[in-house]
Amino acid sequence: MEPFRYQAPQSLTEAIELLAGDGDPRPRALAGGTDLLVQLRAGSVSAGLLVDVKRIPDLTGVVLDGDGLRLGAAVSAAEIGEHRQLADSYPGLADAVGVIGSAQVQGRASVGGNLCNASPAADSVPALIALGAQCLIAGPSGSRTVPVESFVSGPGETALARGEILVELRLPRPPPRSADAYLRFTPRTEMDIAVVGAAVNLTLDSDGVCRAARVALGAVAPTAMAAPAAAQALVGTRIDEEALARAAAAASAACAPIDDKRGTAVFRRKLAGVLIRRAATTAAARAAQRG
Amino acid sequence: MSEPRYKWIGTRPIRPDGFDKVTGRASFGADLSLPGMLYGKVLRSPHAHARIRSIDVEPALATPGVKAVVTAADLPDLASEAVRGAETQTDFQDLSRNVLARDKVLYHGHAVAAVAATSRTIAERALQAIRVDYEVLPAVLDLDAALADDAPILHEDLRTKGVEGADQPTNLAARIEIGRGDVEKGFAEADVVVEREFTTRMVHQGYIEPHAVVAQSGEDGHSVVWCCTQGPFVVRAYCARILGLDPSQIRVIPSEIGGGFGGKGTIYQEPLAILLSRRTGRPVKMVMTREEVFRATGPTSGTRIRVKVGATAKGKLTAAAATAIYEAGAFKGSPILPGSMTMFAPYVLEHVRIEGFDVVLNKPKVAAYRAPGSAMAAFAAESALDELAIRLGMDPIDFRLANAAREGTEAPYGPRFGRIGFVETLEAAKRHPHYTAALGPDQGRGIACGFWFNVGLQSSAAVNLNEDGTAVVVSGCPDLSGTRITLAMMAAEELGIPIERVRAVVADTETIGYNDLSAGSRVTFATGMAVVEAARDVVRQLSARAAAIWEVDPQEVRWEEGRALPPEGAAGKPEPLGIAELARRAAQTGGPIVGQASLAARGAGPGFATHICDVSVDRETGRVSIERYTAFQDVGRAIHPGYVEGQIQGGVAQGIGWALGEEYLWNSSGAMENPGFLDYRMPVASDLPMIDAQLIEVPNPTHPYGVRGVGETPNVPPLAAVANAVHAATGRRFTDLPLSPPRVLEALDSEE
Amino acid sequence: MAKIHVEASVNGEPVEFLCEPRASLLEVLRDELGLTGTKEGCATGECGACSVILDGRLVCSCLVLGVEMEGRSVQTIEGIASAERLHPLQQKFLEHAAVQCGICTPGLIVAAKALLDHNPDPSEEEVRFGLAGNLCRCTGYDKIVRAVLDAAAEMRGQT
Amino acid sequence: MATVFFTTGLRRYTGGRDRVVIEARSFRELVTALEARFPGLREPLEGIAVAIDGEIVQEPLLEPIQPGSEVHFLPRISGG
Repeated sequence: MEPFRYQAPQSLTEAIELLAGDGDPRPRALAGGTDLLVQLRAGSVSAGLLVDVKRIPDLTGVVLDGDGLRLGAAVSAAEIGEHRQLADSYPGLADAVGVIGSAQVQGRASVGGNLCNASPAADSVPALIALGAQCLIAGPSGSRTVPVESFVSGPGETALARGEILVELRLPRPPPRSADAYLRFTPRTEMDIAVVGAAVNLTLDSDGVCRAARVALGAVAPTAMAAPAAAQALVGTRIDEEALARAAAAASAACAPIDDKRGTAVFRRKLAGVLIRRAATTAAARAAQRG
Repeated sequence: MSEPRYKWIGTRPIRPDGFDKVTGRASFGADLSLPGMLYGKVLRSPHAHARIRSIDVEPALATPGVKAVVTAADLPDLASEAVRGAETQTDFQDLSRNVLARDKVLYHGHAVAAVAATSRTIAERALQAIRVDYEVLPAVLDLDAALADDAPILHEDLRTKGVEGADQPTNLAARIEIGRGDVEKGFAEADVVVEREFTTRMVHQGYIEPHAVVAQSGEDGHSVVWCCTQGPFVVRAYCARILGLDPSQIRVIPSEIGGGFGGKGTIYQEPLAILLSRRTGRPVKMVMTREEVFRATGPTSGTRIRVKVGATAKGKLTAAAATAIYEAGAFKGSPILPGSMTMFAPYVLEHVRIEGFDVVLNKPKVAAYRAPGSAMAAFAAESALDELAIRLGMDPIDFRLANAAREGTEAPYGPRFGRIGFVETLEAAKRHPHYTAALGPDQGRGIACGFWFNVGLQSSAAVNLNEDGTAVVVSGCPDLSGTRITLAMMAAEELGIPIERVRAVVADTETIGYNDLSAGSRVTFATGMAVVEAARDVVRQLSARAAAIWEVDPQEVRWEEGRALPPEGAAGKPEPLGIAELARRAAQTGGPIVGQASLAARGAGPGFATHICDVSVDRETGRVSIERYTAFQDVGRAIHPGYVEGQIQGGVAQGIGWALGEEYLWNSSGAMENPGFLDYRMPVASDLPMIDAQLIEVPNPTHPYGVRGVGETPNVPPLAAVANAVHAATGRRFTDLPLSPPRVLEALDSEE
Repeated sequence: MAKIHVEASVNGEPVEFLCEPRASLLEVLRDELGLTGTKEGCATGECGACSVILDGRLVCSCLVLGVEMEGRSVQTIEGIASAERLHPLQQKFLEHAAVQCGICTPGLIVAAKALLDHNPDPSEEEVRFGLAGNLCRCTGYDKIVRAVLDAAAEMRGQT
Repeated sequence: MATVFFTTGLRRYTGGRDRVVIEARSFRELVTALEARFPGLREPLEGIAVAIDGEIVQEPLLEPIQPGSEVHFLPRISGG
């Protein structure tokens, strides 16, 4: 691993200065580091300066209130997993964050890091898309928010400009009788990178008919992707067998999977349908309990 | 026979050496640091097959902090010479060229040069400064490519051994054939014949500790090596040959070893550390990265095995034949021979013929993995026998019982079996509740059997009596799995003293007589024999000391419960003399009491096993989950049942990983794509149920406590047990491992 | 590359060390502080042999930088036993023969301690998922899971 | 007189015979006797292991052979 300098700013402005600083080669933000340090050691990524963001209050808070959830970008998956209220309101997000790596990885990995690493197979991104999350970005020219589906622009690429930093994720308050779910497929029961990821977020009316739905898929395209056709297949139905079959077919059709060391394209396309069906069933069951 | 009553044998005492392991004090290969120590790193080939035109090390030597750089030019150019008794057929010339490539690099990751520098980072930077001029050659990456007529040749001087008049350059290193009778005649007598082809992929032993060594050399030309190894005497002998030294110039002190399973029974960077330390006059430490362990240390062969088995309608096997092709990797020497010998060994066969091929290709040289070559052979044989039993309409255990090898049965490789317990494992499996337990939807049960010879080889041991009557057992076999406490228990039983008063230590190559490596499931068997003999030597000396005190004939003194008992009528009716008192008075009666024994152990009793595996298959995703696993193994007599069960549970877990998810994945240029624990998928704790190890004890008559080797048989049956269970759950016969979800789903989908 | 001075707490005792920013906490523990009980199996956070408890959180020390330790505290295997007695987990690992080669044992005991700190009464499945980040190649996990369940019962006062 | 069995590979040297009864009191004597009977057989027997009445001996040089013993040749196996 080639050498780099390290700074641990206490404030957002200090961090932005460091990241935007001219003349300093290739600054990178360090949150949990469970992806970044592995890539630096393997030489697949390079950095001249690591800016540790874990001591900046703006990135390490978890606020759950009437307006929804404000989740600091550097909050660890373990901390999220222990937040009872968050898991009740956003069970799908808790599912997704909870399967990122082992207990050891959970102790460090953050949702912000998962997003900024921008792996097509990232677990938290489909869940965030399904929940309609917004990303709060701060930079030299002030702050802005972007919807999460446009935060990741390609494998390893994000919408962050030089000097910008992902501060927090903002999730709307889930309307009554709505719930989300996230499922992924991995050959082993733990530790693997998702071969396919599927998130469903839906709202039922008092009669149990689905009034709104958002569906997202992971590891089946260069970035996690929304699957509106699959969502449409659920709206207006009682999430019955027929609706689930249509949603599954739409999800499979929406994929653009590849063959790689974790799975074949054919396998991924089929699994996308299977997982959407299962995630939708779980989301519907959870939403019904919220009646 | 009535079960002899033992005081310690069969109990589960805590191993005293365990305290250091649970507190982090135990010192493994990478834990040693010495003052003034340099760090060594190896430059590895980026090509799977290339000629080395030149290596320019000057730029590396010029790097500040670099103290030495070595290449094959710094090693003697050895002639070809077979290594006697190596774990898989090995040749010193090949061994040397695997330590450092000479003329050609033969796999991606092949060592080309080594540097020693004042820090790891300087050593790594120095590697990039070395200029190697490669002439890249086409890579040979599978068996078909290796055996094609126009195949690129790895070794111009290689000729096929075992083929009449073979005089052309080839990648076929050897052809072997074992068996007897006339298989065609046997198949003619069969009512049902099953013939199928099976393939398995290259897999790794997967020990969690990467190879590590520290070497220090003196002005007297003597080097001391600390390293994690299964065979300190092997490291000494191989390094001496590779470096052109006498074994006496090298002392090897084994550290704790973090797993080996046969993969740490040879050498890789140990000679380089010695050479670099001799060149610099300073200690040199070399620790492999996980990636290096995968790319450049012994996996076991990928295989293609065509099996044909026939039986009468009444379920009598009439013939068995197989053609087995094993990958040897970059240098000749796959475990095709032990694989072929064990394939049908559990069964009575008048007509059996196995033709085996050892094939070199541009992959790392294979090494032993538990029972070398046997798990793949059993996958093919036991799957075919499972299908045969089904087509005969017979219960798979009954079918095996009808053909099971017993005492006197001729093994396919020739000799008759002595007292063996295969039938007992089959009967125990049949009686066990697991065999008849209810199964849920999409679940299936499979059984498979397995065998390993177990070996004796050479061991030396000593039992030193301390002045307080406690004892120290000194042996020369690194403790992979609890063998120190096991040896101490046998010594305590012989001496008749509590286990707490016996400690066992592992010595090094200058503090104990010669010992072969810890492999072949031999430590408790062969070193155990030497320890028992050494303990009896102590008892003889103690009895003689008591006789001298009582002035009686030593023959008349009996030894029981740690005390010398005087003969009736001894003058003065003396009281028995306890070991503590005799030890205290040793100075007066002749001096320190040391028992010693060394032997070439014979009569290693083979270990047979029958495994039952339940799986569930998710038909929508192709995932196979292990629901229940029970393993029945003839262990002769379990000295410490806890560690015997541990060998079985560990071997089963490795077999399950091999069956379901582990495989070397290669890119088109011959580089491994998954050299890490993320995508080389070994089972994690949440992938497995409890593994029920049933110890079947059919004592081995040639060992004082009936011991049979137990460490290697456990990974032989699981591949077939899992595959047969998946067949039972899905109705599909899977002949290619691993049974990864994409592969299973594709098969299930093609069915509808 | 200039080294940075770091003040931290290891096993309850203050320590100081110098390290380059790129040095991992694992390298600092083993090479600077001589605590070689924490082991390296992969250096990529996939085997768990380097597990430590960082400010109450179970982490892989190979994926933490030494310089991140300023003002923080870490517990390693060397800090699990008290001066004269083994921790119940260490004792049960021995009693259940849950240790074979022992390279994974330090990481597993630290991970099990972190698990029981958060969940004193885990089911077998919770133990297995809690320890899924610690690879063991010798034991097949059976006796390790039994040892952790047994230690948990003893620590809850129900033996 | 001991009965000696030949593996498929060794039958090239024995004119296809798979066994022979021969007089020998030790393995060393046996090899000498076999070389006399089947010239050229000594070379492939170099470094070979043997099973005498089922008991495998890795380095048999001085190994005694009882009358009526069964002798099989097999490769030296160590293990992993």
